[in-house]
Amino acid sequence: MDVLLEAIELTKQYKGLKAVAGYSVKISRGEIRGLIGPNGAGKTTTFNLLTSMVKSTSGNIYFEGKKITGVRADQIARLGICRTFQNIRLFKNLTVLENVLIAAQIKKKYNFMSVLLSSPSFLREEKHLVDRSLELLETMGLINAKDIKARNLPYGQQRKLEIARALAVGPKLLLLDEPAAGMNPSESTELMGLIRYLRDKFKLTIFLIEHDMKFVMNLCEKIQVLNYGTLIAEGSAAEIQNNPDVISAYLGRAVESA
Amino acid sequence: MDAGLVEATNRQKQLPFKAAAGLILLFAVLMVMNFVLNGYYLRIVNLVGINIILVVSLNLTNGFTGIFSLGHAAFMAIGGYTVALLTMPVERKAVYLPDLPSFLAHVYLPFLPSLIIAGLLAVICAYLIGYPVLKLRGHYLAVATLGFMVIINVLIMNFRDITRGNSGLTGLQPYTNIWWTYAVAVITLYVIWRVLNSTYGRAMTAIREDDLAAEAVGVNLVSIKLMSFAIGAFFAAIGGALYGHLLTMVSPNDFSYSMMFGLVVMLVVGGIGSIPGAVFGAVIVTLLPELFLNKLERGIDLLGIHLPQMFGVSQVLMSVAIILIVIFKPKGLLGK
Amino acid sequence: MLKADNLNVFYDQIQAIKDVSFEIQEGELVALLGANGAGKTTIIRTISGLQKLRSGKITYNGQDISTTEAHKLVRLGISQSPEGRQIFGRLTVLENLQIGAFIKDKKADIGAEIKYIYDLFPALKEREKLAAGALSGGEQQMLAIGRALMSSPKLLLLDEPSLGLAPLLVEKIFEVIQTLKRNNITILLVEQNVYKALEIADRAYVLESGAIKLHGTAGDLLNNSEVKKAYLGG
Amino acid sequence: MSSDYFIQQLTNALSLGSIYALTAIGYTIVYGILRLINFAHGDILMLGAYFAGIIFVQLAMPFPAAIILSMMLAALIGVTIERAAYRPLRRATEETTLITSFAVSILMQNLAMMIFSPQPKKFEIPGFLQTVHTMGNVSFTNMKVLIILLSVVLMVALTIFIKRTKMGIAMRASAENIDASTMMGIDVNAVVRVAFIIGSSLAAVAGLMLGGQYGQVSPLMGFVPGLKAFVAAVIGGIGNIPGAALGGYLLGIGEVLFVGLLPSQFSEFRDAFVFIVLILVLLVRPTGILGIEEDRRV
Amino acid sequence: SGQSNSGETESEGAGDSTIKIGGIFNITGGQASLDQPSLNAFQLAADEINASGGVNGQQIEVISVDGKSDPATTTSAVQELVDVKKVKVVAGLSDSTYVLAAGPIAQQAGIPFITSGATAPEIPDQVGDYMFLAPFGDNIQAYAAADFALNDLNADTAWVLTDTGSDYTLGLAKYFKERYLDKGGKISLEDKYNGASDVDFSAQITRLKNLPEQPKVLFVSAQPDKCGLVVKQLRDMGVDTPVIGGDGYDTPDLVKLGGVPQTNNTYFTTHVSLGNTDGSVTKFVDAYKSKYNKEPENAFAALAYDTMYLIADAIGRAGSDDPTAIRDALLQTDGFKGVTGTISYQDGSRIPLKSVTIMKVDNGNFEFVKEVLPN
Ligand SMILES: Nc1ncnc2c1ncn2[C@@H]1O[C@H](COP(=O)(O)OP(=O)(O)OP(=O)(O)O)[C@@H](O)[C@H]1O
Ligand SMILES: Nc1ncnc2c1ncn2[C@@H]1O[C@H](COP(=O)(O)OP(=O)(O)OP(=O)(O)O)[C@@H](O)[C@H]1O
Ligand SMILES: CC(C)C[C@H](N)C(=O)O
Ligand SMILES: [Mg+2]
Ligand SMILES: [Mg+2]
Repeated sequence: MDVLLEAIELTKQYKGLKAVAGYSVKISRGEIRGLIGPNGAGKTTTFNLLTSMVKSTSGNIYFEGKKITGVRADQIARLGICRTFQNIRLFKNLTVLENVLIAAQIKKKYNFMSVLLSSPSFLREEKHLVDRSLELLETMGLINAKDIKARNLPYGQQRKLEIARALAVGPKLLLLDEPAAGMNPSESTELMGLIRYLRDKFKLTIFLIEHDMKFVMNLCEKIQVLNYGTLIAEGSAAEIQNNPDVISAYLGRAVESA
Repeated sequence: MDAGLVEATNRQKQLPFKAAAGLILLFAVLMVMNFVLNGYYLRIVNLVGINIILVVSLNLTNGFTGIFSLGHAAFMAIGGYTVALLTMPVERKAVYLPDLPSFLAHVYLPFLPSLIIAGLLAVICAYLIGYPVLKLRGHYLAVATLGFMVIINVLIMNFRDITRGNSGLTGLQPYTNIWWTYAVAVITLYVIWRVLNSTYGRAMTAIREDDLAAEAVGVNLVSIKLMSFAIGAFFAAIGGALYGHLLTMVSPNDFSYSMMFGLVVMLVVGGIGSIPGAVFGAVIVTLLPELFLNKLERGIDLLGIHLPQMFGVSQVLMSVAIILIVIFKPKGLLGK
Repeated sequence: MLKADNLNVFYDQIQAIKDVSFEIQEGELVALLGANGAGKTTIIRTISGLQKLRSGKITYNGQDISTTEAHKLVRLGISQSPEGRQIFGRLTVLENLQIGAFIKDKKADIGAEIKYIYDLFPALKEREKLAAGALSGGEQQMLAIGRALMSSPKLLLLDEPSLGLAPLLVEKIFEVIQTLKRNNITILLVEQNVYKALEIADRAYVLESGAIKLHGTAGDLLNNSEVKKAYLGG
Repeated sequence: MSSDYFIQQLTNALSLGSIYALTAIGYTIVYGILRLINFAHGDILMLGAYFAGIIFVQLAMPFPAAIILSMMLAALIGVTIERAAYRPLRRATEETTLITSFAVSILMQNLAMMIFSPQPKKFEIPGFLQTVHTMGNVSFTNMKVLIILLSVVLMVALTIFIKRTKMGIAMRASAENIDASTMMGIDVNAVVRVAFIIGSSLAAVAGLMLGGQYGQVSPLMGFVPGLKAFVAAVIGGIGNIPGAALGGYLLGIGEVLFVGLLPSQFSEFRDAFVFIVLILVLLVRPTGILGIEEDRRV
Repeated sequence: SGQSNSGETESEGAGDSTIKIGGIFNITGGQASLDQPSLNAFQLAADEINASGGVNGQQIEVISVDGKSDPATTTSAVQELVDVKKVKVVAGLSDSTYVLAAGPIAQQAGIPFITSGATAPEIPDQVGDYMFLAPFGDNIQAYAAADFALNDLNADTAWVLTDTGSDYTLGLAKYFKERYLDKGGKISLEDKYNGASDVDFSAQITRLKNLPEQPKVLFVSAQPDKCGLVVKQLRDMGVDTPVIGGDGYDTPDLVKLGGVPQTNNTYFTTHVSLGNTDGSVTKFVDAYKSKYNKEPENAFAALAYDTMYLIADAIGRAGSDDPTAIRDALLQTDGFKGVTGTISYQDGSRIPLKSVTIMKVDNGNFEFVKEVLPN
């Protein structure tokens, strides 16, 4: 098994409270993994730790076998871990295309001098960036909105744009924090299809947090359940649904898998 | 930065022609001005140009990167003093600044290299101060940079051997003329426009919009913020030097609160985050008091009514005008 | 109880609400459904006075409230749990609840209300002294609902109360809503969880691009093929 | 160094710190709610001092009446400024509100110069306040005692007001989220008005203290103390009322001791010292000593 | 107050009938308390001259501009006077720092610039040969003060407190120390403050009080807006040692702001005693009072008044309003009698050697002590 990401005993302590306590995970390349758990269980915090947006109190993270604990957040992105946010965080006053371009450009090759001189290599590279971004927007079905300011997009499209933006960085691992939140059942079914498609097209590994059980159970090959910062279960959708601890802490009753 | 940046590549092709036409027009206008205007009006034209340099560069940090800096005047001071000291003839230093450290006492450089050295020195300072301070946000950053300005001011006031303290350095060579000023202004506009239409500029606006998200897509916050701050500092220093050599003096008072706020006023009145706005703000806020309000307060006959002398009226009217503009056009006169 | 006639609302030039009319009877639970960006939140904000009307009229218990200031509406008994929760992050959980009762007399005893809310959401009691900003998304949602109840409203506006909640809590929230209804609180409910919303609502309006597309009893809409296709995933 | 010396410096420091603290509270209270740095605050202080002077000397009213009336007049000015210049800008950017308040400040300074003349004027205080007490090598006037006591009284009263009254709670809520406060039935405009009333009347007290301590008032007298008080508010954590008081005292004490304890050639670096302290505090605590960390939750 | 000669009555077409004289003053901003009275007196003198027939049969037109206490505006304003208003002479300003900024503009245009109030003796050399001072130089008054301290007050130990915020205060303290040490005095302690921002001197005063041996005199080199403040704080903290200062003290503000018992035992050097019953002084004071309904605020008013007469005198002697001719005539000035004393620019020096008046504050009144001419 080709392990893409491994976290060992991650802990995040806030003043009186351990938001994440000794969390470990191993995710293999190409997998779609789910992370569920009651509100406040520490799911978002876990994502924050994995992307260095929050410093861990202890524990280690390895990505493609390399230790990345404590690496700066922007470098994590460059290494190939990208994410979306639970509360959408787009560059609101920039256009859809600009949002994607900014993410796409981390691979740019020109330097400051060629910017000033607008050298051929600069122009070539810029064109390449734009082309690549447009292509991505096409894939995500956002091409017609490319010149609209992000703040003016409908909510569903904003979520898609956030995914597009993360993809533009060229990640190997994509972390999605409640991608289906605020979507109605038809919209979330559509999103499920899209995520599968993206996984295949971009050879992604996906790790997602979601409260929509239909969504998680259908999409994820393996699911982890977090409660009070610790894992209480890990396994396939079927295993999770029938785990009594999970039912009492989280599900309330077994979900009828669709 | 606007939606059009996508078309940047296309535009680049027609650009040389448009740019050349613009430059020729500017040259012609300056030529005519130089010919018909007397020293006073030329000074105003110069002031306008210098303020364009300063406001456009301030706009890069405050408008495009969302770094609320009040440190521009400090960089102007660094530039103004550096160039004043480098271009002062050695013989004059001997009598005027007898206690100057010897490495300064014996140098004499022409204007252009001095300007560049001043700019680079400001860049170094920008990195030194920016590295710790740019971690702050919003108003906290604003006061910290304001503090930087005060500290530079206090240093200038107290290193009298070099700066003559509060008295400033006077009788500087009147190097600044409209050619220098507008050449630098054009370069400033060009550089900032190029930067904005590159990955650097986009990263800057991304930071302004949401720094956390920017980080999440691989933008190195520290280095991009520093770059923005440093580019601003570079042009501020050169603007400060041009300013000093226009007034033929530099003194700490020149580079203090009123200068700083004056620049922010131009920025906001014109329209923060827009290059034409910055230019427009610089022009209007420079000209309004100089050509109109100052005359009004000295007493004037208006449509047969004699208005008496009322010094202070220009500041009052200017303040009221600013407040009204901001209330009715909160995004500035040219803001979107 | 609440009657809206031909509401038109604009954000600058953009029209978000187009000629919308609806009404809510006393004691009713009315659901407001619609895709993202349809204008549901805008309607909630307009009713509660946070968004200005371009034209149209809203009456509440016969009183014209079209231009009444938002803070006065709370005193008239209109309260809401807003989209995005908007809790006071620096105040403690308890203080948030206390502020919910701001309109009540200083001396009034709000202990009973607080106890009621802690019974509904025990998680809040556990975190009583914690700054609300440190709560997780779901906990904040509970707090927002609890806070809205503190003013003992007659008309409660709930904007996507189940958003981001764990399944257990979604159940809970819907139970709470039904309890509130039984306690004779009139409710306007905005929900993406269309199925559940229609299960408990008396009537519903479906909003599309700022205009009312459909309305009827909840049962009718549950069986409406258009609704099924667009909102229930087939 | 003798202990007398230290005590003398400390009394100096306490009275300066009290004035900074009172002024800083005004900055903080308004900033907390509106995220507005009200640069005109220093000028309200100046006007307060002028009002007190006029009431006490020209109108020959008793000194306590002068204090109270000048507080009321300053409050009125503060509320008027808020209504006319700041309310239309509730949602404007930081730079915009900053320069608006700066414009208001310039406006007030120039109007004051036109009305009161640019010359500094003597500020009269009752004779008993000028009495000098000497204990050993330590001397101070009754005015200094009044400054310190009155400041403490006012700050305690304010703390009780904020903690205990509904208006106090409403202020804290509005400081956090204006929209949500409205949803709770809080009249935010009224809250803002109260913030300006409190801030401006405290500034008036600070102004008359400055006038009393230094014996003069002038149209530009508010700028420097205003700025220092603002720095104090930031050091304490702007938006936080105890923080403003703490920052005010720290700054006052730091400043006086800096000048007093170090050799005299450092005296001129006083302002640099103030701002270096500020920057250092911010580097360690980016939102000031008692400031709450800005929300960077994702 | 609508002054007949003020402002731009757009009579530029009437050109040759008037002699245009530029007045540059900081009428607003931090310098206003010095310069506003100066402008008043400057205008007063022009009115008087015009009423008595003008100079060379021509009327004087004063064009005054506001430097706004801002160096950039000041230089801009002078440039405007020179280039646009085409004035023949520029005069004004009380602060050496501003004169050093504005002077070079006039110098470059070949227009004489007479500063009414700036006293830094380096000014003419630094600006050039069109630059004149109406008052004496700071060296002269500081020497007088040092001599007075040593000989008349028998004070051989001094504390020197300097405002480092201006050329004037720095220079004054420098010359005082130079002379004082030279003549055998001892400086117990030097201390400083920044006049641009400091209003609280308690730390410095406490340091003074803790000197093992108290100095016999306090030389406080302060600007007019601060001297009363320093004296008051000294007295309030229990220091009763005599204080000496420069011409910056010569303003009613000293007593108004310093307080009555507090300013006792304070001495200062100045240009003239305004309480002098000398004919020219009372004439000036009365004229000022009748025109502006208030006492002249300070000696800088008198200096500006003299400056206008000095200019008129030079134009009269030059017989033309050609700037260079005026400059040459100014250089020839010998024994011009003004309110502030006698002005002569001898030996090509452009700083007059004027006698220094020493005053003492006594229960709020300025009392003449002596007049000296140090060497
Ligand atoms: N900055 C912080 N300071 C203190 N506590 C925090 C902070 N951030 C998060 N927490 C606490 O950590 C716990 C985990 O929060 P987290 O946001 O990770 O939950 P979650 O599992 O994502 O929940 P949800 O599904 O509601 O989004 C919560 O109890 C929260 O209150
Ligand atoms: N502040 C605003 N400025 C401009 N347009 C806005 C603003 N708020 C909302 N809109 C626009 O108004 C329309 C209606 O938005 P609203 O938030 O009411 O939708 P909604 O039905 O609540 O959607 P959601 O399910 O996403 O909450 C949308 O097109 C939205 O983009
Ligand atoms: C106000 C004055 C005392 C100023 C002083 N004469 C100077 O040259 O600056
Ligand atoms: Mg979460
Ligand atoms: Mg909504």
